[in-house]
Amino acid sequence: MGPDVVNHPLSRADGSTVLSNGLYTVIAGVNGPIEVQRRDELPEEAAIEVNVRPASGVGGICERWMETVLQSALKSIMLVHMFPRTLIQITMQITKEPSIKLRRSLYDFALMPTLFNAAITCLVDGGLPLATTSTAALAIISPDDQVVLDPQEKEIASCKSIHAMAFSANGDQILTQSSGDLNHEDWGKVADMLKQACIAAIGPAGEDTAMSNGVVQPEPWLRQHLEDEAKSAVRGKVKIEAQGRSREIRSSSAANSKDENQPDSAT
Amino acid sequence: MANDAETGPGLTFPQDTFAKLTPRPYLLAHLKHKTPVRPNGRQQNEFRQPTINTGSLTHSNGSAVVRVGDTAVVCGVRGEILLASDIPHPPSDDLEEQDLVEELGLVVPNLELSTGCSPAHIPGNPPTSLAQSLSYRISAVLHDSHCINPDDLRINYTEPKTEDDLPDEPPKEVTKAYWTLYIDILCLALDGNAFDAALLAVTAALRDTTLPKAWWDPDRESILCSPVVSDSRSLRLSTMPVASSFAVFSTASHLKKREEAQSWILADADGFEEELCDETLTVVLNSGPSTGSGTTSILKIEKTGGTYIGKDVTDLCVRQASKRTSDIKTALGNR
Amino acid sequence: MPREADPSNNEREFVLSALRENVRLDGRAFDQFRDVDLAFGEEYGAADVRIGKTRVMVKISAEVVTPYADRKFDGIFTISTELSPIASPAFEVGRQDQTEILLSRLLEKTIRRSGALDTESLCIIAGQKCFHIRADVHVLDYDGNIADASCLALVAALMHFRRPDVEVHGEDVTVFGLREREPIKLQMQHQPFCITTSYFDGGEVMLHDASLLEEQCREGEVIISINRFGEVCQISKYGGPPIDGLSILTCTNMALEKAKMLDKVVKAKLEEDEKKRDKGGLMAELRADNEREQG
Amino acid sequence: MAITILAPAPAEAPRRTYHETDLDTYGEDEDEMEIDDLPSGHRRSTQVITPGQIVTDDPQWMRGHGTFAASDDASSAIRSTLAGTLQKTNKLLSVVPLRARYTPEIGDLVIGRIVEVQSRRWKVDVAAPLLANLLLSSINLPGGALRRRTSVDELNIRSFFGEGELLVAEVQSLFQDGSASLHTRSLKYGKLRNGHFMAVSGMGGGAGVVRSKRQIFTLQTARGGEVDVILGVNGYIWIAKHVEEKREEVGLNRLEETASQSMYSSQNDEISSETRREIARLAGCIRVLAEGSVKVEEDNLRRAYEASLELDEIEGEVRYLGGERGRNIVDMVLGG
Amino acid sequence: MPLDSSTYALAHLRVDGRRWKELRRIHGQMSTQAAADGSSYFEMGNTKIICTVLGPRQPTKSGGRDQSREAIIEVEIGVAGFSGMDRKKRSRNDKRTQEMQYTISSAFASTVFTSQYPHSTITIVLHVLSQDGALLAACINAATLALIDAGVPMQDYIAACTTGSTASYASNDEDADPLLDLNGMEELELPFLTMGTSGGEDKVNVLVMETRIQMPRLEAMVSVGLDGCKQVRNILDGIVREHGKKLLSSR
Repeated sequence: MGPDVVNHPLSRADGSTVLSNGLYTVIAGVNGPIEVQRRDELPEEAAIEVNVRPASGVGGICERWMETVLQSALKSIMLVHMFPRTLIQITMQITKEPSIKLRRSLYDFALMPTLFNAAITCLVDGGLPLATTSTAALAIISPDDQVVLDPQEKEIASCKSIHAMAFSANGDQILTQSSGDLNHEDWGKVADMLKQACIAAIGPAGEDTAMSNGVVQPEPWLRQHLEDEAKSAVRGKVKIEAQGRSREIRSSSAANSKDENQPDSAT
Repeated sequence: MANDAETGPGLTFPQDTFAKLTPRPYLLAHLKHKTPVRPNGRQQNEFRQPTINTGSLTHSNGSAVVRVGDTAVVCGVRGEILLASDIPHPPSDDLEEQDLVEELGLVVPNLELSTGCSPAHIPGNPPTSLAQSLSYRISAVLHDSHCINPDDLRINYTEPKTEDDLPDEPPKEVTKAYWTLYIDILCLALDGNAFDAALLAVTAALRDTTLPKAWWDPDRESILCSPVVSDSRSLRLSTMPVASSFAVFSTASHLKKREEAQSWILADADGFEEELCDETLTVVLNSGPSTGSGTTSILKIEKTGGTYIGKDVTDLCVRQASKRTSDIKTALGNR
Repeated sequence: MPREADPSNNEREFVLSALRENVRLDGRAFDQFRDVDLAFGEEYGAADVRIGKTRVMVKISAEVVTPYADRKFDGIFTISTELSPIASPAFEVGRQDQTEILLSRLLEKTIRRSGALDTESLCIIAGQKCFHIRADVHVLDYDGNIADASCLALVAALMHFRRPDVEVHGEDVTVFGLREREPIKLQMQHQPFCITTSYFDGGEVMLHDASLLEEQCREGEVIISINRFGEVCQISKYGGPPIDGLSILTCTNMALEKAKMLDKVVKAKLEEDEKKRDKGGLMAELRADNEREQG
Repeated sequence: MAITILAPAPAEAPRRTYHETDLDTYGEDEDEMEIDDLPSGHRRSTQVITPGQIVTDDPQWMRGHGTFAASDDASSAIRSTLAGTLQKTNKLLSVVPLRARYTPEIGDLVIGRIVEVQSRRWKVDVAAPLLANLLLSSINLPGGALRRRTSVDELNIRSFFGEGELLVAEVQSLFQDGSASLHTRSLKYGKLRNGHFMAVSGMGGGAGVVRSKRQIFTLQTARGGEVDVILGVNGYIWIAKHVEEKREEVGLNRLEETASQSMYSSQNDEISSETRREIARLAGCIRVLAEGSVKVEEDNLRRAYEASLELDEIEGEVRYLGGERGRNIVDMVLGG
Repeated sequence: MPLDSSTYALAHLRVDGRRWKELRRIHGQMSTQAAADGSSYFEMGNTKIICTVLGPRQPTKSGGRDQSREAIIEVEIGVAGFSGMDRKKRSRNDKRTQEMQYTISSAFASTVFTSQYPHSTITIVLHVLSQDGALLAACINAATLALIDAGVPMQDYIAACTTGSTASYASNDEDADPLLDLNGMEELELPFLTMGTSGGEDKVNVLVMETRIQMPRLEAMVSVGLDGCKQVRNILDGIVREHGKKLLSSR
């Protein structure tokens, strides 16, 4: 069961998505490549700025931490060298939180995959080149040592340990955030399951699918979403805004080229 | 270094000129050598040995100075009293005992980098993202490891028996106040891997912390503290979290084929290496408070930034981290 | 950070000359709003307003805190507006710019100073405990007229919000969770709405709900906050070229019409939302919870 | 500036509020001024005109500086934008402000301070709305007045003028945005040494430095020998010890060194304490004139200087020229 | 301190003994600071303001992108700690102060001929020494005088004053009187607005109201305000003329 993704809900951001799963809803917007301030400028690549904004209150140290983690994770899969001395600015606004109060670190860990997926989808919507498609997923180990993928809020609240990981289409581990009371073997188990779930979300990955005997395969939600977007782009349904700013035009053509790259990165 | 002998005079630069001019190839040359050794002279998996000094600050309840290579961190713990009646939102009854510390905010770590510890952090500036993230990570480790026993922070009062009470009922004990521990961490010098050093300083300082004896005075309706040193009791840490960080130096690039990329894991990267490494892994292991006691479990595995560290590499690092943990515990225990 | 690109002289001239011939580029009448859409979130106190492409979300949250020492009988009500680059790349993170300050002052005057929310009702124990109601205004998309949109969203969210119920026994306060007891609506004394009138040619042309382009071309604006009873809560005409005193009174009359219109929109949407909640409301959810726990 | 403490004075009586019927006709009576009677040229009327006031609605006049035509008036009405006096130049009406910031005009002698050194030019503060430019090509280069500038000169640009240094120059031309381009291609101009800098803010109608026949003059002081005074049109003033031009013969090959030494030296000569005291006295006189809203020009300054000496003799020597003594000097200047 | 409105109904006299359309004593001086390009001191009753104008001048920091075709008007307001009833330090970044700064800056941007000074900045610095109502109005008037003193060309004076109404927002009584130029105590009690006009005509540059009031009251308040602004304008004009005459006479 994948999250709901709504494409391009905002008109001003170059790319935007609303991503909601059972726990959170996040609106993500990306602007870029845009002009960068002198002090943030990098001579050979684009600077990436990630802003995480909580639903209520102003951001504090946990938002800064999430921003730094996401920033370096995203940097490793974005083709930043294509836009030297520019800025790619990703802003994510949390609009809905779990209805029960979670402990701070559980809240943050549970949020991480949502933010990562929202960032990836909005980067695609914004037509920014990525080296690979990747997705993130959340899992917990329940008090009775069961691994639960995509847990409910109550399951999170009572979990023994919590794991947020992101994998690329070819199975590279991009992001790991695990916390709780756990041992080596359990962690390995969780990592395997999350890897499978992430790869499955990206879509038919070749040989690996055959190996997952008996395990219920999650639907390839990201692939479906990307295909839908690509189709609508090809049909010329990407709205060219009345203001006639050239950005939209560029982003739609970039979405087309994304579509062509898709098979490569998936194999 | 061996490289120097091979280049003829006239074309040579001193080593640190190479390191400044072309840092990446400089590090790569070291690691690709027949007997790879890092520019700082350490082996790939070698951590820097920490020097720990505790109790050096007299005005704090507990303190520690930790030096790991050229990274130096000082940490002071100060206890302040929080009256239960001042808590606007009292904890609900179904709250788990161990989460009380977090719910009431009884442990408040704050890490300061703007001390002139490195050129990247200008004194007097507001905390950078890095400083804020480190503060957050320290506080997350302290809360998630439940290393501080909330009972240590309670100031209880046994209500005198009244006539309404049943004679055989035990006297009612109420918590009148809590100790709040303000943990200030100053980074004096930064040469990579601030997190490991900071966490070590925090745990060392907490182990050193003693809180004065405090009691509720019903007549004055306030908390009194005993000035007598022998009355004070020290904080018993129930667990001991130790962090071990690794950095990955990689030649991988989106412009190159995947197969051609080479990567090295560098334990406890220094400032020079950190600049060149995008991918980092931190393993926090949680174990009993003293050497050899309790079982070791994994508290946190945090990795971001690249694609090299997968499951196998993580396994390897966890093994190195557990060795590191016992080293640290010995170092702490020996004093 | 890039600034908002100014329209070119020709673009500006085109807009202005069209207005002089009674034409707005999006085909609206001068006093016509773009489509106003209001949606409430699943939880209480989340309102999402869209006026054309402009989109503002407001989230209300409540917390028990100690009241200010000089206002013992009042609860605390704060409005936070932080503009982020998601709305427009011109908004920088962590820097207060002019738009933000003016917006926050405007909401402050319209809602807080006019006493729209009864803060005394937020007091639990005088001098010791009170509710802190916090409104976070998130501007998501910026295509002009964020003042009207933010105010509308804020009023709607406040009316939608329910705070947890409390019970006081002497000094002890029990705060009930949303599932334990039916939460309580905030006490609103009136519902003011911000209506911005943009003027051109020294007040010859007056527009409601200007788009971003029209805002960039306008000479100035008069922002009036008014409730449906015709009580003016605030007028702001910050500088700009002068207009007739009489025109300001005309603006006020026109604003009243619009405020009544927005008031209706909010009421209708609230009713709709309430119906929806009643059906699959909290009680049903609780029942389901019980069943699950028993089974 | 020294502080003068004034005795407290009772509050003024409330101003008579104008009767309502006056409201629409404010200043109408003054409007009746006879423009035709006003002599053309630099003589100005003594009536004060205030911003927004209609100067005339007679269509025969042309709008000059300090006036505008409001869009909602009759087409011929001319309104003032400044508080000042009317000046008529043939058919052109302009309003000269009572006081305003200096606006550069070609040919003005100004004193400036180097704010910024760029690769081929200096940015000079001349108290105008915008910084003035001084191009490397518009200064006298050492080694002959008519030498081509070379890249060596560009590299040594700070050896001519560095940041914060003062110079006297002439406005050579104006840019489109109103900023001035200066030159120092005359022996009169160049770097300033051996003296004291003062700024008299504002110029125009009333106080401050006015354009006059002589901006640079030498004053024979009572005790301190000759003192040079340079009154920059921009309100900046330089008072310095007079240095005799050294007209000694130098060999051709040494010309370069001599020129550069005297022209761009940053070293003060020896100045006796008497001279210093006289410079201070002159500075005090200028300050007094400025505070008393008397225009600062050669005649007034000479008179003020003499007045201060006279007062010293009558009332005893006072170093600080301000307060009562200052007012007396002003009275003597205006009276004499 | 609650305002005893019953006495007003009897004698039609306000707390300080004024009638409904009387201004307080207004006093102004020009060229008070020698160092500034223009300066003024302005009193409206017990509200006292010092204003200095610097410029037009090129911004000293070269970092700013000042390539605009018009002069920028910057306004800084410093409220002295001792100016109010209780010593409360208002910071420079206080949002109310910033809003006032913006209001003054944009009001003068439309009347000053900014296009005559490209790339430059005019800085208006206001120091509030004492506050007793009509703060914004007094600031605007002080700035007008200082700008005239600085010789900055402008279309007209901006003259400002406040008007209030004896009706509190709740009661809708028809015989509520409009009041001109409220003092600090009246401002706390009664609804009021600040208005700034230019030109002899009814041209409103600034209109700021922060208190709740019934719509029908507004009309009377606006018309009294327009009238009050005209009076203030005449007073300002008188100050300028007097100052001018003094200057010309000493020449």
